[in-house]
Amino acid sequence: MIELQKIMKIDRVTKHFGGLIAVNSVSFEILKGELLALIGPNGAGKTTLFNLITGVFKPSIGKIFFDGKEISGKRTSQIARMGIGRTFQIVRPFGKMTVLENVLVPLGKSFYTNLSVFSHSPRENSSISKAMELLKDAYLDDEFDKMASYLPIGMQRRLEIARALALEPKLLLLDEPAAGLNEKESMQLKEYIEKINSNGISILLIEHDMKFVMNIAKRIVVLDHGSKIAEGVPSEVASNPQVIEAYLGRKHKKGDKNA
Amino acid sequence: YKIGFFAPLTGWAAADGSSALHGAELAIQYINDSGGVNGNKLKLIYYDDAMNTAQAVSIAYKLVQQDHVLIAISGSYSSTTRAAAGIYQRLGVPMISAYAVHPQITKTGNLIFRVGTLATVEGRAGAYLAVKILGAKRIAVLTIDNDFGTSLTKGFIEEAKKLGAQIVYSTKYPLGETEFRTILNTLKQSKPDVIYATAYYAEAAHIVFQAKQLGIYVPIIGQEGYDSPKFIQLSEGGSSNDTLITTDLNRDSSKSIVQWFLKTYKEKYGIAADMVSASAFDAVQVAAAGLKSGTTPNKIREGILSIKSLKTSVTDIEHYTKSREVFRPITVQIVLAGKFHFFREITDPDVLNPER
Amino acid sequence: MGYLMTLGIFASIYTILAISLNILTGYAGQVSLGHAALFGIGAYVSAALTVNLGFNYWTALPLSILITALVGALLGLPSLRVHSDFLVLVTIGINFVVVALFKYTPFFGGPYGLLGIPRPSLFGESMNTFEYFLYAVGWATFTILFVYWMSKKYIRVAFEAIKEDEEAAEAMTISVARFKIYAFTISAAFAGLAGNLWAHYMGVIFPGNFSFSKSIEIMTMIVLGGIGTIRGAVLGAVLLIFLPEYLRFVSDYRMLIYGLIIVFTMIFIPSGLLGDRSITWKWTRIFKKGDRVAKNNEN
Amino acid sequence: MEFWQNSINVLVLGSIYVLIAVGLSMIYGILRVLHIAHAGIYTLGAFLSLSIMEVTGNFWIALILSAIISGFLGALMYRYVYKFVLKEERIVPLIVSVGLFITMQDLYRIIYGPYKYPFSISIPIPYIRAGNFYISPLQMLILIITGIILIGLYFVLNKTRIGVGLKACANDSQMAAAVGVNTKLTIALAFFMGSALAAVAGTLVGVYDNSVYPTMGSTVSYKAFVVVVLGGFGSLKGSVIAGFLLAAAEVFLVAWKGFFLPRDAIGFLVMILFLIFLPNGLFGRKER
Amino acid sequence: MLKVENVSISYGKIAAVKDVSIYVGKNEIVAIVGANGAGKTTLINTIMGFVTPQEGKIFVQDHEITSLPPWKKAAFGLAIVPEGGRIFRDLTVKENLFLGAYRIKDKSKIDNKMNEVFQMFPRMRERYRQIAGTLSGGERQMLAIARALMSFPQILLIDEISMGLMPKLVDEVMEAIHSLKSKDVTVLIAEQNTNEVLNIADRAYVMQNGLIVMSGTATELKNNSKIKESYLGI
Ligand SMILES: Nc1ncnc2c1ncn2[C@@H]1O[C@H](COP(=O)(O)OP(=O)(O)OP(=O)(O)O)[C@@H](O)[C@H]1O
Ligand SMILES: Nc1ncnc2c1ncn2[C@@H]1O[C@H](COP(=O)(O)OP(=O)(O)OP(=O)(O)O)[C@@H](O)[C@H]1O
Ligand SMILES: [Mg+2]
Ligand SMILES: [Mg+2]
Repeated sequence: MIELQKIMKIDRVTKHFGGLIAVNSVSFEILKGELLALIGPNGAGKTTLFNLITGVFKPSIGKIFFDGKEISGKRTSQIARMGIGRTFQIVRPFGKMTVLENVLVPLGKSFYTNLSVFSHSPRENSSISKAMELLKDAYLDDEFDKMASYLPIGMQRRLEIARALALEPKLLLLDEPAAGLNEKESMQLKEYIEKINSNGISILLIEHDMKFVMNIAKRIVVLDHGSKIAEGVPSEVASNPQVIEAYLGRKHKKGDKNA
Repeated sequence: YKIGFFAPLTGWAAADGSSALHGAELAIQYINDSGGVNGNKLKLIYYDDAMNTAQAVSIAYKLVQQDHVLIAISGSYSSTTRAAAGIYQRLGVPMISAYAVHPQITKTGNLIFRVGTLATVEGRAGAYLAVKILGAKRIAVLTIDNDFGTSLTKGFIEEAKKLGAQIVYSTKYPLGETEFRTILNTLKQSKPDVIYATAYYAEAAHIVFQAKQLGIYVPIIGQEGYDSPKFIQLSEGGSSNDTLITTDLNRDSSKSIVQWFLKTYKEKYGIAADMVSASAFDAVQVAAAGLKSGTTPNKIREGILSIKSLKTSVTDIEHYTKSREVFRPITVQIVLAGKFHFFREITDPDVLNPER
Repeated sequence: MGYLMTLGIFASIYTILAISLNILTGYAGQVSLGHAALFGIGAYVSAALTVNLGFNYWTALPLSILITALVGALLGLPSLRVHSDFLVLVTIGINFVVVALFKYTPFFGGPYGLLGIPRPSLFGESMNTFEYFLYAVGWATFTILFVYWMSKKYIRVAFEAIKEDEEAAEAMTISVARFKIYAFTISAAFAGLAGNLWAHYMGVIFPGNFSFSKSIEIMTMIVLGGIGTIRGAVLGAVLLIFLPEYLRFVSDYRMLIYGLIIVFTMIFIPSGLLGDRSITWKWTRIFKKGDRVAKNNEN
Repeated sequence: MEFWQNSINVLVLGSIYVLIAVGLSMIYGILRVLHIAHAGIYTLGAFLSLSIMEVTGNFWIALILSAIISGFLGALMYRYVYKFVLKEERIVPLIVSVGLFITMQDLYRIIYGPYKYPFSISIPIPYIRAGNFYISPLQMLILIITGIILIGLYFVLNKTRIGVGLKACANDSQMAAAVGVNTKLTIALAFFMGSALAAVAGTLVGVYDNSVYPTMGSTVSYKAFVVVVLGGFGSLKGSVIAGFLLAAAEVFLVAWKGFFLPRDAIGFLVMILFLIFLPNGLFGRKER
Repeated sequence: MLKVENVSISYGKIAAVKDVSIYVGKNEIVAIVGANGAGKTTLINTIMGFVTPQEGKIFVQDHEITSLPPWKKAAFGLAIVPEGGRIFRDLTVKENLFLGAYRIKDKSKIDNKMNEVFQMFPRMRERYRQIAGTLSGGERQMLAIARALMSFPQILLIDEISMGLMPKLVDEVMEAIHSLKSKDVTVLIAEQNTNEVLNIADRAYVMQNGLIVMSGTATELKNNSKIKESYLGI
């Protein structure tokens, strides 16, 4: 029997903020190499779930496993080193560094845990060429020496992805990468993400742009008020009345035809 | 003849620094008006050390190597004076500390002198006053937490215990403190016969005022730190009255130099002279006495060591001991109706001996 | 000569101090207004070892650096919980508490300070002022070179990352806690060195030498010179040591003018005299081309 | 008895801390500048009161006039100094502030001389004494003035639009302007009020200690920050409570004979421990 | 109602907006569309007064307002929904809403408006006391819109409103904006989500590299495939 390998397992995870239950006993799994989308109304708890996975918050209840190991309770930097890269909903590149320097930061991954931080230089040719390669994939190679904060938002988004990829992650968490992009740019982004995914990197993606999601996701998990209300392939989810009611709105009934 | 001088003229210690400078300037004027030293006029070269030891050290080099002074006078506090003393000793220029009390200053080397009374001696005099003269059995002690307070208290407690009194309360407080009510409240519970409070005039003014406010009427004994008209000005409602202090300056003295000094100082600077200015005045007088016997370091040194009852000093300077400290009687002053007055003189040589 | 050499020694010591604070504040973004405490610990440890415990200077030197570094690591712990201006206040607080401890601990001489601290001896003879001047300049040069070298390595990248955005840095596998402690430790080690040099030059130290106002002075040096740069720290240190001395001719207005110079420099050249973005620095670079930093700033 | 007497000390000492800190907190809240020069204004207030009192002979005129003049100078300080460096790194305004403070202190020394001036007034408040317990007229004066000012401030900040405007400016002054808040005026007003409060505090301390001198602000400059920070970022309520808490810690730890550190160090020690457990102060909202 | 004449803005050496002229008629909804970095935000921020233009003039009903500070512009009835849901992060939802109504003195008017806003975004009523900085991305957008509406704007400047909003809300918000027409509000809206915005706009300008490269009625632009292709990337 072939067992599908799971890169991540989220097991009945709950997070409270004071009296508010932001994430409520959510369980789902991500398969190796899969591109899973996480959608749901504003304030449903999607970003909070990302923060739980990456160790920014600790789950109030529940466990998270990555690659067979429990990661809940570990420090963010440890989790990142295990192979989880992420982007932020509100972009946060290192604004006062150049684009190139931004990508050089994660390339020091193997030095940050020991004293070789003192002996290795980010200016070594191998690092620079590696970084330039990553930037090229993100269509950012022309901007390499600009200050990151001066870039338009779309480029900052791609820069964040490139930066996360430099960690050579097994799982990439993308929080609304298409927000604020026009359609041409989203198409470009879609290609970029698909390319990443085809290199074997599993992706968990939050996005409100339904056209984007329906096109790219193999499977979708829907959260509402912190709880999982649906899970399945795009067409299934898009026609789920609960999802339409809470999230898509009536107009989007035609949206599932698109998908 | 050039005389070097340094003092804190800016920063938190500027008040004492300025007084010291004024005192020194007045002495220069006095000496030059009466013909100078062996016919040579004196010239004061002064710099601001901002109460910074680093600046005091660089000033020392500047005074000696660029200004070529024959002798230097410190109008500064202990830390700067002590740091600079090492340099003067190393460079072979005598230095006189006007009023800094750190016991180690004169131990720096054979060229370093002091004009003020050694703090431990003054502490002993305080104990003598409290126990022998006032007959106290139970004593409370307040110590300002710097070398001045610590040395005074050390001398005081040793002597007081030796004379048979009991220390019933003792605490430290920081320089610049204005709030003593908490301490005094606790002190009151220990029912002392007298309070020995080391302080400068600002803290002293608060202590005597707040003590009276709390209904503490036992005698308070202070020292030269109190010896400023500012003490009386700052302590409200005549609360400074009856305070006793051990000091070097006897304002009721019949010595003509004392009255000239007090009068001219007031005229010239618009403010009454204090202990610090008197000490700086005397430091210049001591320097002049040294210069009289020659201008080499050794001659100056010998000149100072051979002083006998210096007439031109505002405070009584009997002679210098071999550890380059002054031997002098200590006067006890009392505040009456808002003025310092002569109360008693302590002459017991055992108490006064700096070599003890 | 002794005068200039003394100033040179102070400038060297403050160069080391300024650079060490620059590692912490300029590189790692941890604003500390308690740096004089570490300076003081270096000075006091070395002085106590030699004066009270009879250690040889050459043994006391590494020990004082090591102990200051350890204390630095310890004092860095609050920075893991406390951020931005709260951290600034904590560091100020640490400064006050450390000075109070010196003042209230008899072992450290209490208010009398520690005296008779020996000059280091070389071939059996204790150094004279000129030799000490060379010695101090030597250490300052070493510090400059070491930190320059360090600033080209990944450690600097990690520092910059936590300075800009701690959460993003964590996501980049950089353990914020570890690198904050590194910053505090390295910074403290150099501050300890500076303290050692100070104590053994002055021969006497007092608690008041390491007060909060000294911390402000060190901070002023790096900000005035250009924060985040070694050249700025050096210039700031040299300038603020020599400036008050050269202002002596205005005598009574010395501190007034000193204060005004600080205010006006910061208003007109806010990124510091030699800061990356300052006009004054760009002037000095006008004939050099192809500098990446300069190019960036035109964008 | 001793406890009650010490409690009065806490109230008086606390009142002074609060007066200084509330003004600072307002300015800090809005500009996030570590405004060390606030202590320079405090000293200015004391000197102005002293001088005006010499001319007019009336303490109340002196107090109010000095508060107004100091307030204006504070606002000018914003307009002609801080404004230019606000966009820079946070440490730059701090250094500017340090420079200003050095300049101000030395200016007072040059004008007034380095000595302490006595500042005594007579006020028609009876001496309250019951056995060993007493409240002096000056203590009463400080308590009353602080009380009035705090109530007034509460009213201004909570019942007028100035308060909301201040909050908005503190948060995002550009957006505040977009919703119609005259940010220029509001910031100037914060400086005016804060500086006037500092001047009142300086005057009261001058009278209470019966001494006014150029460096009287030195300790205050950082003590006030302890209070502001303990209270939490720019939270006025926090500053008030923190001011009294700090005073209480200082008074009672000094009274406790076994404690070995001086008063200032106690204040800081309390602050450090406090912040380690409550890293955002009493009423601080997490800064993001 | 709103007229922008030959405005140019640059940040240092970068020219972000070059010689742009647009106008918005009374009760009209006009969209500015264009790629990333085209200069939309810069233009909107300039109209609100966050940025001062190097050249050109801006008028509201014949009053020149070019370089007035924002609070004076607010007095002319301008309000902004800024990019990225820029709300007062340290204040509560309630305080944010009241600040929106900062210039309104009539309490009952405020209360009525508040109810209206709550109907549009029930979530805001639920989270009345939450610190705005902890709201989710979409909730912040809602609050930003609600805050702008609280000021009874005559001219509403909207920047990238759909960013981060869920599809259902995008529709609802777009409808709400459309309905502002009937409430005497003039709207200038910058948007990437071209399809949605062209559905509700009357007219639109296309921006690219700081220039207006195209303008016309929404229907024209929607149906012109060449334009869609080259500028809008649809
Ligand atoms: N620190 C916090 N304190 C209190 N409430 C919080 C906090 N962080 C998030 N919340 C609340 O938790 C809920 C979930 O927030 P989250 O950011 O995860 O939503 P989301 O699904 O990402 O929404 P969106 O699509 O709008 O970004 C929201 O209602 C938010 O207001
Ligand atoms: N503060 C700034 N400093 C320097 N350049 C800036 C600044 N803000 C914007 N720019 C530049 O100005 C140009 C126009 O930016 P603007 O934000 O107005 O575009 P936009 O059309 O709103 O784009 P987006 O879709 O990303 O919001 C861009 O090239 C941008 O990099
Ligand atoms: Mg989110
Ligand atoms: Mg934009």
